[in-house]
Amino acid sequence: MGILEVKNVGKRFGGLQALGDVNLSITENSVHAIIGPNGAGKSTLLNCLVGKLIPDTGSVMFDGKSVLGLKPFEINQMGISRVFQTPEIFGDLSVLENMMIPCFAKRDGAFTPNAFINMMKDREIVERAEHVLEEMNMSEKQQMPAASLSRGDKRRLEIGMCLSQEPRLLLLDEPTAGMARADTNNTIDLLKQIKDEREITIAIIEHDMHVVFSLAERITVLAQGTPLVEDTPDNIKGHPKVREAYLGETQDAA
Amino acid sequence: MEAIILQVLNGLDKGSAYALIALGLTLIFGTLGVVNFAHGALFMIGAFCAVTLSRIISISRTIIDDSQTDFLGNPLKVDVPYVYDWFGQATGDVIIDWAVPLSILFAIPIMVAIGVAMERGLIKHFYKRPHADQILVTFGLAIVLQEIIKYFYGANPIPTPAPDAFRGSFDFGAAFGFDPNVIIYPYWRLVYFSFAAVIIASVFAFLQFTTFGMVVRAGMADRETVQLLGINIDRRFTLMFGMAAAVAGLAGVMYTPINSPNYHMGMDFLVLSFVVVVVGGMGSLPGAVLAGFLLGILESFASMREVLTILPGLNQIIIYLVAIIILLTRPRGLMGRKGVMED
Amino acid sequence: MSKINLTRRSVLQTGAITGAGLALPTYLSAASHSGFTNAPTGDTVTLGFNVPQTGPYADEGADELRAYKLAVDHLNGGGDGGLMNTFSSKALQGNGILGKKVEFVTGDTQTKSDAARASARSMIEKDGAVMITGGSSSGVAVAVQALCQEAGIIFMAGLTHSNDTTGKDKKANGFRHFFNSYMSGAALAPILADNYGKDRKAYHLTADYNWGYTTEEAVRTSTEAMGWETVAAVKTPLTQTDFSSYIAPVLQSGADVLVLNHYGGNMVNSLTNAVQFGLREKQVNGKNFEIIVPLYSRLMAKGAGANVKGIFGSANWHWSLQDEGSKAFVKSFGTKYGFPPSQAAHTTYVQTLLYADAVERAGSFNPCAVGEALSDFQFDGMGNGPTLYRGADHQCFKDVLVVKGKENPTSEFDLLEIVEITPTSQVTYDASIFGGELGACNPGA
Amino acid sequence: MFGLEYKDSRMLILVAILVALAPFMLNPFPEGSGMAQFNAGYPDLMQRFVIFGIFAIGFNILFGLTGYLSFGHAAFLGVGSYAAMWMMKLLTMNVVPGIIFSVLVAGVFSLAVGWISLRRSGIYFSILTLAFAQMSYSLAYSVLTPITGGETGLQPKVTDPRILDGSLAEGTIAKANFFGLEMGSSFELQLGSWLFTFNAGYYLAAVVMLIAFYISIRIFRSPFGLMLRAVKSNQQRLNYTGLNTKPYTLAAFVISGMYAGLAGGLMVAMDTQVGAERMFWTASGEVVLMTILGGVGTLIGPVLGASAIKYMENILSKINSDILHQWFAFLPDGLEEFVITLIYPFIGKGWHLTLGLIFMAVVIFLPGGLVEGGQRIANLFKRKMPGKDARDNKS
Repeated sequence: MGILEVKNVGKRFGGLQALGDVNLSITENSVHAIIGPNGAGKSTLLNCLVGKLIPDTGSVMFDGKSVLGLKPFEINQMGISRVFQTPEIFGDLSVLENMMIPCFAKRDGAFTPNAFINMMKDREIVERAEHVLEEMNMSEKQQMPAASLSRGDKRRLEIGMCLSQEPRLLLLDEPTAGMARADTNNTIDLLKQIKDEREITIAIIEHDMHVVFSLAERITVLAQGTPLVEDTPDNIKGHPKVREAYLGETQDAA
Repeated sequence: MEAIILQVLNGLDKGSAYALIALGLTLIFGTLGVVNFAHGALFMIGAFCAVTLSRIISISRTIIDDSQTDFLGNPLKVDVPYVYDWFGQATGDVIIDWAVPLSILFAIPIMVAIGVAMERGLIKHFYKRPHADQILVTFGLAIVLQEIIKYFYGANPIPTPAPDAFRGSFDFGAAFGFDPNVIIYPYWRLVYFSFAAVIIASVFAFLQFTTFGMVVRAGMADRETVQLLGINIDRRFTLMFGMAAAVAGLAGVMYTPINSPNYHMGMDFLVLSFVVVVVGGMGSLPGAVLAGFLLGILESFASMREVLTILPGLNQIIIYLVAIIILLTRPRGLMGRKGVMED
Repeated sequence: MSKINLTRRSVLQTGAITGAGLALPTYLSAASHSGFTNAPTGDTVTLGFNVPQTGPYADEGADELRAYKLAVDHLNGGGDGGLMNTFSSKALQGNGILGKKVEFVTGDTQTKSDAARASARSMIEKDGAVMITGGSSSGVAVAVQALCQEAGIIFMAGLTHSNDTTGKDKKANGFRHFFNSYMSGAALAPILADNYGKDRKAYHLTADYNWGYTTEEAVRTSTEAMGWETVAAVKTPLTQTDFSSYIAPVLQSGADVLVLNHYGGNMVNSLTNAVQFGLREKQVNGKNFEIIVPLYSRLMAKGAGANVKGIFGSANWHWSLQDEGSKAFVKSFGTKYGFPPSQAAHTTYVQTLLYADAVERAGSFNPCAVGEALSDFQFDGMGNGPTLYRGADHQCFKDVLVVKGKENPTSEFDLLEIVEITPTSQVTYDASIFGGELGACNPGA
Repeated sequence: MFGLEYKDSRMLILVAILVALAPFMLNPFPEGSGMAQFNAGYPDLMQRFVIFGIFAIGFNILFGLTGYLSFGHAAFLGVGSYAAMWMMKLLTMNVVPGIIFSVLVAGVFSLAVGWISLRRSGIYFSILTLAFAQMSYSLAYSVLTPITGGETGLQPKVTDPRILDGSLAEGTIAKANFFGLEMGSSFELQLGSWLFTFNAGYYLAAVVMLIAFYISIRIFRSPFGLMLRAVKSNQQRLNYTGLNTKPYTLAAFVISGMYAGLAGGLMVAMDTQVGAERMFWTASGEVVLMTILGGVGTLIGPVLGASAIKYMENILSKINSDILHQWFAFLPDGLEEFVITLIYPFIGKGWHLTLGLIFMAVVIFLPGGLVEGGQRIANLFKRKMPGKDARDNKS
């Protein structure tokens, strides 16, 4: 049984059936990619996993517990971290402060009215944040306002923020979308490194086949709101149904 | 029954004033994405266009009438308007009498000019600034504008009557088979209502059926794409600002016979019109109009004696109460789009 | 022109020990030896004129300020002396007050009690004013009066019409020359009965705050005593601008008189709206429909324009009065400013003179001495006939004017005509009916 | 000091010194000189500086940190004032119970308003708070007259019960005090032509303000403050980082509401009167102006902004044409008239115009308010002394 079990999930928006009947199981400590053409329902599925949307039917179990109806912050506290398509960071805050926030959230929970502690004197948190920044090779940038980072660094920061929480499941929503090739490769390397060094499950939604095939251990292909096929990358590459439904339409995707 | 018909009538009339102001605010917000707290001031300036024109028409030469005395016992100075000299007293009187409707012609170019000047001179620099900054700078501008008007026209309300032809009221009751004197309504308010309806309809028609309007609507939806098409959307938006100013100004001109204008009438309407816009849904033109009429009618019902005996003080808070309820049940107002002004 | 505006402190300085610290714990910076707040020690005395200079009553405030300046001018021996010539008390010499030249400071009340108190406190604490006067609303008058009581300063109220000022909120250090709601009702009722008959049905629209309540109460009580019936009374919010939804149901109610217990902008708008609805052309119960505005102000009537024609109301004073006092005041004011004074100007001018006169007669600026001199003081020649400053509540009792909007005004100032001068006896009431406690006078320090 | 970092302690001490010496610094001009008009060192205005400083500091905790623009904070000020006044009427003229009660009542009220209003964000939140405040104002002015005194407000009366105080001596009136020390009592010091007033009430309010300022520094530097800044910066990210934004924003709202209540209670303690206009929407707008004028999200900005606006309101509005004539008497007559004609619209009754113009200028040219202005000037000097750079700049 996988760490994340999605059973019979369906979601309608008015007349549009965004998700039909999705079944998905993600094995612990694997990298699982979800691919599919535009409008296949990838983002809707992701939003159902993190609490942004509530599916009309079916169930989503994380580590044996249902996440349905929980708020995003509650799901995060269970151990699911999400990386957005465009990096979502705290632009007004310094890089170090950005990193401290998830550390606080991990240690102190969803709400702690600790208004009388000087945050910089909380050595545990500061050290933890500095440590993660070091891992991300961003130590020398920790006093910069996050908004002034390059796109690639923002992505690194965001991934670092998620990792600092030591999540059991890391969800990545097209992590290299809109990136230059060099940045994309850097990100792939970073993710590979994460995969190798940590015990972590990664689910990745991606358009870029290069990314998918460099990282994924299993791939689910989504089309018109239903999973078409699920298999290893090698099998997917040659799968006729996939070519028809997906690769056929986006010839330059790979 | 009669009481209810009467309050619906009242509400429609009140609502037409709200709707006109809210329409202008929404035009500016929808096209330019700017929250204009000086919009009430534009309404007020419109009203003062009417005051100014009636003063210009009444510019007089002074003659001394020895047969009468003034309060100090000196010979009375009598003002004779120049229009009497030019057109004779009868025609002159008619012109003075019709000053308010004439002001419409006078106000349109002035308001458009003020609007364009405001956009080019000030608002333009605030497109990329946070909404809070826009609110604050236009609020500052509103204070400045109203103080300037106060400096020249004083703080007291200035009577600006409607033409004599519109004095008195129309007896709906008698016309539709109720008892006479029960459902009466002043002619000028009927004029105001029709005027508002025409303005609202023309703004909608303009946006719907002209190329200019279509481009502007497209720009409201997606500014960058329209700009990529090589259309100079900025100039059109400037004109839209002028148009919104003119709508506010005309609402002000026609309002003068209903309430004598004073320098702070804009501020009196400002909070209310923002409530209307937000209840309607930020950026939605039909929403603004709908909310204007809705709040006008609800306000009228809340002022009924029968209602007030049960809920004293309801008339004090009805607008705000409705705003709270609507915003809590419909998060983006009646017809608002998602993601507008929520940051 | 250069007027030197010395303050009390500059006066202190002249006789002060240079360099060394003269330190005295005091309340609101009083000069300790005199025994009362802000005792003038040099050859000048400072008065505080606290009027609305911004906000809807700014024009009224400006007129009050004109009157104050005129009064100061007259007290210091300038101009034609104005009402000092007709005033029954001859204590004032035109050489300032007690030989001290009168100086003044001005402030802006904004018609808000907080701002009015801030401004009054700055006059007391910073400028050393020994008397504060002014105001254009009862909220402000009551608030500033309470402050002056606390600080040990005399407060000479300006335009305030609520019963509360000298009723439930009266204070020993506060004095009001202006009339009140009760007097308006008492003066109006008989005239209304004479003109409109005793069988009338009245519909009240009342501003929803203290002044509105007391005015409605006063007019209701006195008209009902004449045989009128009150059909309904509806409260309207202060912030209302369009009164149509309140006016439209009036005809349905079977009422044949509409009483607008509104003041200022409310009055202008509600009256304009009522006339627009053509109420005055209607016939109800076989009678002409009538509108009444209990408290008239000429400045505000101007805002309503032709709509005031033929509408009854009451006033404290009007420039067309023909007694010697009124004529003298209109002449002084009109000569200096070019137009006739408003009733707000009149009451503030008279208050200033009354204060100065009381100081002269008491021989001291001490508020308690001044208060005593004003209490139960009877005078004449100030434009309202023989007048009594009643000691029990510090309210002036004098003739009240019933006025009517003029049908054919000859100028923009000639809007009202006097219908009746109601004699004092008819508007006098027992000092205890409104409750409240005058307390003892407070000299501060 | 007090668990603050060096830089913050330095600022707190600086503010404490400024506040303690305010009676000297605000009266720079000798009595009787033409410039004495600009002196602000009298008790009422000094009290207003610190009280509105507290109000703005609290508002800044909400608006400056979380970015939620409340247009109804004056309601909490008003509610606090009414609460303190009723304590004074019923319990004792000692200001301590009144001030404590005002904070509590404002806290409860802001909890209720915040609970509902924070369901929405952006302008919808602003309009909700505005609606609550306007309802409070309207009701306080009209139907709640028995509780609020309506138009004429509330003042202590001789006849009030005041169960903890003994009965008043004949002919005296109840005065607000701090365990016997009357708020109105002052100590005057005359040095040459200068006169300085040290007022008990001012110093009480100033001490409270320093505590409020200290608390605000602590909040700014705490993890809680960090979360509030994160709310302003990116609420979505915060949600997906496992933090529940609602209690954070609500806590900030209630804290700033309590600050407003504290300011309201102190206003009553200093000047025993309360009226409903205190809650009108323009009063809420005023605190927004103060915060922006001083510098949103900075520690000291709101205090500066509050002082600047209160200074204009109280000093500018009192300059009348006579005083202008006095100032410019040295000019030849024609020129004197001309100069006065130029200046007159901006002072006295025209002070609103000046306020509006200054306000526009600040928003247009100095979005960071007076603090940014100060920093720019400081930077000008620093540029001339290279070596001292970004280290001090960053705060």
